[in-house]
Amino acid sequence: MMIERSNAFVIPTPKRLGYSFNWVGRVGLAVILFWAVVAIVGPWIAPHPPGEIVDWDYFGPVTADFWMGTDYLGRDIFSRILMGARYTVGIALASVVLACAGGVILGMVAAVIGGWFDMILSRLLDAFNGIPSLLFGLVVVAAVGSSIPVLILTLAAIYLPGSYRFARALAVNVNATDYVTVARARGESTPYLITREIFPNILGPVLADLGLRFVFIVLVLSGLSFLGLGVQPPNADWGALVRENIEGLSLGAPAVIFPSIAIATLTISVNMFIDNLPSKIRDRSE
Amino acid sequence: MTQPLVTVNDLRIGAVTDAGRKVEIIRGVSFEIAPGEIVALIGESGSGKTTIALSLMGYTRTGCSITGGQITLDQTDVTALSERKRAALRGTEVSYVPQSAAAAFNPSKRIMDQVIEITAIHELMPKAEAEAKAVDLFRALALPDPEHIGHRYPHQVSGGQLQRLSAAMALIGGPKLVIFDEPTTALDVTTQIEVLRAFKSVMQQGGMAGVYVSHDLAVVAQIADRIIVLKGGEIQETGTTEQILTHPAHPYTRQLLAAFEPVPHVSFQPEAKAVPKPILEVIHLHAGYGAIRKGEPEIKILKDVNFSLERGRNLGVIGESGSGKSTLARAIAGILPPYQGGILLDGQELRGDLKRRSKEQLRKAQIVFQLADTALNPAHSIEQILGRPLAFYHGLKGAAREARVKELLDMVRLPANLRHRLPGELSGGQKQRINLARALAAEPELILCDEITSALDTVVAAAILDLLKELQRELSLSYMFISHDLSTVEAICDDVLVMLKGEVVEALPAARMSAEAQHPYSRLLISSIPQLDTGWLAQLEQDLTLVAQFANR
Amino acid sequence: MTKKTPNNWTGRDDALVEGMIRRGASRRELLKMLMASGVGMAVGGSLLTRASQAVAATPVFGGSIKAAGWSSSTADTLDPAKASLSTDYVRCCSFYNRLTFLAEGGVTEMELAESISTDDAQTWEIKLKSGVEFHDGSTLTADDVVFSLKRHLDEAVGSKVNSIAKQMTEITKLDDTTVKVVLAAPNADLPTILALHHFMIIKDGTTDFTTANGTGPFICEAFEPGVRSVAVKNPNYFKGNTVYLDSYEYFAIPDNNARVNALLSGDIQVAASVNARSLRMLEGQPSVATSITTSGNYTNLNIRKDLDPGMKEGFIEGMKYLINREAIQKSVFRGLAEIGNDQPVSAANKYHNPNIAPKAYDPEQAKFYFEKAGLMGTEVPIVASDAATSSVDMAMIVQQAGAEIGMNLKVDRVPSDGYWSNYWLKAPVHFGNINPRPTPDILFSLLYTSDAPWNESQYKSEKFDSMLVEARGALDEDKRTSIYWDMQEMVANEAGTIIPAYISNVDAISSNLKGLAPNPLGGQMGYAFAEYVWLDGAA
Amino acid sequence: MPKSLLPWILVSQRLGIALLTLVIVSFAVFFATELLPGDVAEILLGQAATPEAVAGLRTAMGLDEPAMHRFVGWLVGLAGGDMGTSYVNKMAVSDLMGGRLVNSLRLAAVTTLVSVPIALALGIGAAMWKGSMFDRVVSVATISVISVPEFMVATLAVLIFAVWLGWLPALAYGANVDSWGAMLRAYAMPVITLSFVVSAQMIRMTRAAVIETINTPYVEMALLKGASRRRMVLGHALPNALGPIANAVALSLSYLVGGVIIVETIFNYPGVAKLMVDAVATRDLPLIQSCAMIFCVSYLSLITLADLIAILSNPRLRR
Repeated sequence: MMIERSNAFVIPTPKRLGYSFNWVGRVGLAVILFWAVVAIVGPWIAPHPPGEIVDWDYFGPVTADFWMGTDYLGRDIFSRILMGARYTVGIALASVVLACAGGVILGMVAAVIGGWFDMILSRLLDAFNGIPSLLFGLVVVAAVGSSIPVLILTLAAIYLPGSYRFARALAVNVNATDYVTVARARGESTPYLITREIFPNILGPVLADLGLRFVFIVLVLSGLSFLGLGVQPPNADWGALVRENIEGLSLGAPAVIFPSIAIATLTISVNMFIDNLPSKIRDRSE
Repeated sequence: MTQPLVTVNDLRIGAVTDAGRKVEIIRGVSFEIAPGEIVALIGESGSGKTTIALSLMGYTRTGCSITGGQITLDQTDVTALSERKRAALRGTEVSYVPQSAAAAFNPSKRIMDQVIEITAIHELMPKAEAEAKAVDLFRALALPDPEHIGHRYPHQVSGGQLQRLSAAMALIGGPKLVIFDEPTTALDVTTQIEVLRAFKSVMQQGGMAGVYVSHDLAVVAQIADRIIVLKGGEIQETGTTEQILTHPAHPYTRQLLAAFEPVPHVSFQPEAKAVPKPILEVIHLHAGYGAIRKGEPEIKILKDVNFSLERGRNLGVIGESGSGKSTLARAIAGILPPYQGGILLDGQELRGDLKRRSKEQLRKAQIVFQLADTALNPAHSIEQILGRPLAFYHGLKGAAREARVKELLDMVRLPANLRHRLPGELSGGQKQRINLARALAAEPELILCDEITSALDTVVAAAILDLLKELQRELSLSYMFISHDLSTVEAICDDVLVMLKGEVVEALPAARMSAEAQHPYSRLLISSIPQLDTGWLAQLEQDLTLVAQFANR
Repeated sequence: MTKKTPNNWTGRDDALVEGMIRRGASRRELLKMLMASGVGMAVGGSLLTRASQAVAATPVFGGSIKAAGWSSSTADTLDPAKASLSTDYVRCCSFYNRLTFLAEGGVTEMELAESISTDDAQTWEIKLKSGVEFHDGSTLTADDVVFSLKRHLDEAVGSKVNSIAKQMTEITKLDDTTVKVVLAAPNADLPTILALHHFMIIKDGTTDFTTANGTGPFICEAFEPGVRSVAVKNPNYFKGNTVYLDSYEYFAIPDNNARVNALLSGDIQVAASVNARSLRMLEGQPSVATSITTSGNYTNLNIRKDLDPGMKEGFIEGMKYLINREAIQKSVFRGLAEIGNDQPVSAANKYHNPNIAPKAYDPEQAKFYFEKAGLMGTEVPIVASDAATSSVDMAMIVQQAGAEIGMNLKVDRVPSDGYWSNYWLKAPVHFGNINPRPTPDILFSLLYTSDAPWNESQYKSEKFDSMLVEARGALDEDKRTSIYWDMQEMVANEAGTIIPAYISNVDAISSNLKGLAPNPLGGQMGYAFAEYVWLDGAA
Repeated sequence: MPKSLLPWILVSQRLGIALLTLVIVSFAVFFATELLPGDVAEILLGQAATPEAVAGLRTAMGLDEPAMHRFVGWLVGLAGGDMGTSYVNKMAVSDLMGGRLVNSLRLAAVTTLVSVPIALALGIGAAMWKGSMFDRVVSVATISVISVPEFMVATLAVLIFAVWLGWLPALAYGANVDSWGAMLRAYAMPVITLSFVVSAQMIRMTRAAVIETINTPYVEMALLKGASRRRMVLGHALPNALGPIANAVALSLSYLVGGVIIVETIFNYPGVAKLMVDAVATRDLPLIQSCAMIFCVSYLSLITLADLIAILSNPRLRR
């Protein structure tokens, strides 16, 4: 019985569909996984608490004690980066998943239902897109202050319309295919059409899109901390680490260089991974 | 024999699949083409005929590369040339007429600019001279308004005209060899004739050699001097056209020819003859697309269609593209609600809108689409695809469902272990069988077949038709069979409707179709079907005004 | 913790400079001191060397400069009553004059007033200078002064000093050059109060503040709120030809780093109030000097005594022991601050009581008090914001100290936008930031009396209230001093406002800009630098 | 309907939708701002905000009226071309905004002039020589650029070009941009920074769009006519990729009006983004509204323009 079940729901794995990843993509994936692990175990391997002032000196150099130097308050940057991984990766991931989930669901519903619902939703989200994202962040900060859930929701809200547009365009194409027509002619309900017929077929490009948005969110996150919407101290995401230590840039302080490198490795590797996704996945996005 | 224009010697072409696997798609092909000779490359899809044709231009598509052998074109070894030198050959020595001119014309540029582009690329002649030459070619290709047609954009001329314009484009540089890549496959039969005629006459006048790629023996018979039969990247048989048609040596060639043999349809007689109600009855049906104003849609397609289909009988609907035949199937299936008229299934009135039909009504009439590729969800396994209607209509679960899926696969003559595959892992014919099996899973009484054999190779299509007949005998089905191909319809249907511009112009029993059709359009359609006879095109006499009136151009 | 690098403000150098600054030493004195003791050449010695030159050179007339403050918005105003940001003060100081002003060393001097006299500290007579002209050519009269003072009482004006001005119950013109002011109660500080920037004298009847019509050293040539202002020298200035600059442009660069970079690249000549962390960047740059002002500006941790946890006996006490003043002074302010003793009158003020010892950092003692308050193990949120200078950093230091003794303090960083209306004074434990005020009376009546509008910790003491009234009316300087010293002690011991440090203000200037001297009213020479500085080398 | 009218009907449809969008946005912005804690009176009084003082100022400013009333009043005024008066400094919003809008547009225009040609050239080049060294260098560079926070780019640029090299001024906005040279120098750094930010996306999208059209049969046809790579791409692929490219460019450029807050802050450039940040901080409703309208209008007009280009570059829709 169990075997039959598993047979009934064959997962279209990359291998079965004839994909493979090249080495650039694999390197990207490895770096992503590395940071994901750091995000999880960071607090246990950090040598110092993120808020502890370990040195009266500021913008200290790389030493045996402080592997990445110290920050503007004399705190250990290495520990702060390890702790920051959790916030940067976690928040960006949570918001991108939320944005894409929302966007994809709305996009698919709009594509299937069409008509007025589609029209009004598309217009509304378009209008929302017209408001610059950082300004939106600013208003949110002013209205409800800053906490991690607020941060995640704000970022998700900023990226939802784009994701919606993308998913809707894909879903409209899939919705017009014969297999969806067949299912509809069979009398299937809208939820079935969305979840079983359309969703599996836009999943590939949606995942690729999710990766790209993830990169943007990592950067917007640092932009938001510029406006005061960020993780509560003493913790900080990487963007905030760069931001609060930016005065060290002219001194060549490691405190500003290492967080920048952390951001760059993450975003570049995600890009490398996405760009080198097998073309079969990406091409369906067109 | 004079020096051959083209010599292909042991040509091998390799390709890299998406999974990174290397395969050889052309395996040691050798042939020659004499100057002025037209050679046809015949084969089913995947036989490598287009790949060979393109390689004559020194070109292989992305992922493919010439791995061995030589191609000599007019004493030049094309395979040894640099890309720049190859480019210099293209358009001047050898040129190309694409399968779909509609796709091969750049939509954003005027036709004339594209036709004379070869002369600009190779700096053959001044622009004015090139345009004059183009107009001459347009005239030679029997294009209407040859002086001005070049000023239009591609979307402003018909498919048949575009195909002839693409020939002009190929001929403008005065090539020694012209490659025709299935140039009439995408056209309606009535249009195909004009295009074939035009091609034939310019080729004869110019004395150019040609390579004609096609899967259709009847078309090739009209234009080629010699035929090369390909399968799986290898030559099966080579011979003059006459020889191939009359004395095929290779079994595969015979198989190809056999698919052209008319198979007289034996009407299926349901056992209980007493059923009075027709399975399907369509009364004054009107349907269309677009915004609905005053109860009528903006674009009206179907106009007052009436017919009835008796249980156990098959109805063929033929017509050319735009005739509304597919719309008719969609209206009956409820995908496109009609705005006027009625549909009775088994005597019960069907509501226009899908959502207002009962599950039972939906179950009784199933639709099967032309392209199995797009009709099967690529993310679902065959078991899921077939299992869903079983669960949906019949509530089957678990082992019972699996058993039934196996039965269905058996019914369409497929092995049971196929159920664990994804559609992408199947061949075209297998996919179409699955497509059919899914309809059968509902245990329907009527199957609406929308061009289900059109996209298939002749041999495979013939097998599908046989399967349909068998299934009908086993399951007491009725088919409504939509096709542009009269011979297919004749092979399976009892009655035929001829459709033109959304209206039924003639309804006849299929057996008497060829002989008794009255409507001029029906006659035109019948006469336009190419015959396996080299002299058919030359002898064909058609009323040109009639063609102009009905042909889709 | 005792790591030393040559370029670091640590150890003895640190203490020495701090001590000097605490006593309000000028930079020249500082330098002399440092040279004499043979230390600190590396300790920003170059800064001080260059700064010292400012005083030595001979003034030069002519030239224009660009100066950048740190905050600016569309709320920028030329209305002195509404002035709220340093940018506004700088502009007001250029375009207007006050009746009195506070000179170096905290001494009140006459500006537009010829004299201010009283017998009982309640009824005052202000005699105006004659021949003072507004930019529009009209002459200053008593009517202008009466109008300028009275508008602070009108609520529709939205004056920032409404609560201070309220004590002026009667403002009348006696003759063209004399104004009588009667106070609700005696207040010997009136001349100093009138030196506040908000009490600038404007033309009678002025309602349009798109440009400024004052008597000041500069005439307003252009003013775009949130963008910039351009001021040109007033040729008819009543003090005579004392202004060196032909013109100056003023705007704000809110980003500290950008402000410093603009100065380094020579695009501006004054970068007001730079972060202490930037000093390392400025060291060794021959084109740049700094001016350090020790004023009474401070960021304080406020614990409301009327709310949990402040109402629990021992919590405030514990927090006073938990706050590591040295860490704050060294790490947050990089030594450019002096350790505070929990009361608002800083060492820059002549009434400062030096006998109150700041509480030492003593986590064990703190733990004892927290246990007494029964708060160990509960989470106490501390509200901080970038709006209150360095409060987030200070909060983190307290939080870390708490974590080490098992006290769970949670830093709640809130947006700077809206901080003053939404969190300050309201949250149970929060940070505030108080700008320097010239007199203890203003500080105490704004911040600590029972009816004070900004009673940050809800400190209520009748004794304190009556002492303030007594000091106000006391014309005897010694008596006032002794009352104020007692009051400072009361605040330090009883109120819930923890003042860990008085922050020094660092203005970075181009080294060819001379004449900038510290002023107790704040940085940029009490915002009036434009009137006094000159550009060395300007022809 | 006559076919020649088709594009105009499409355009007027777009415009109508754009107008509706504007009204929706203004409504949303107005009430979102209303929901913010604190009002302009409290903010203006700042540390001096005693309840009586706030109440007095509120009455004096007419903030007692119901929100809906004020919104409709503002909307009616806007229809008549009057953007209202700032609560904070009593200046007409149009005066307050005029100069800064010009600044913003000028910066946007210069950046557009610099970045769009470069981005298109790089994108098209990368597509033309897909898989070559050039393509790889361009894609690595664009990835790196999108991976670095904007304020980092800006700060580095200032440090290098203004502080260390002294070639360019650190501030973009000075009174003396009288000569072309001075203007060029003043704009160089913000333009470089912004170009970095907006180009990356344009390059990627252009490359993708061109590559997609390169894979069409008509480009293959051009190849089979003997056309060079250059001719295939520029003559055949590009004209058909114009629609998607215009769309990508529009999306990137829409960032240049409202999204440049970081650049405006670091280079002290008085544009509308900073104006809106100020307006939000002071709860200056008429100003917030007007800024939001400006952003929305610029976004919508860019998108509409892109649509128009797509329509005009497609003969099927043009005629």
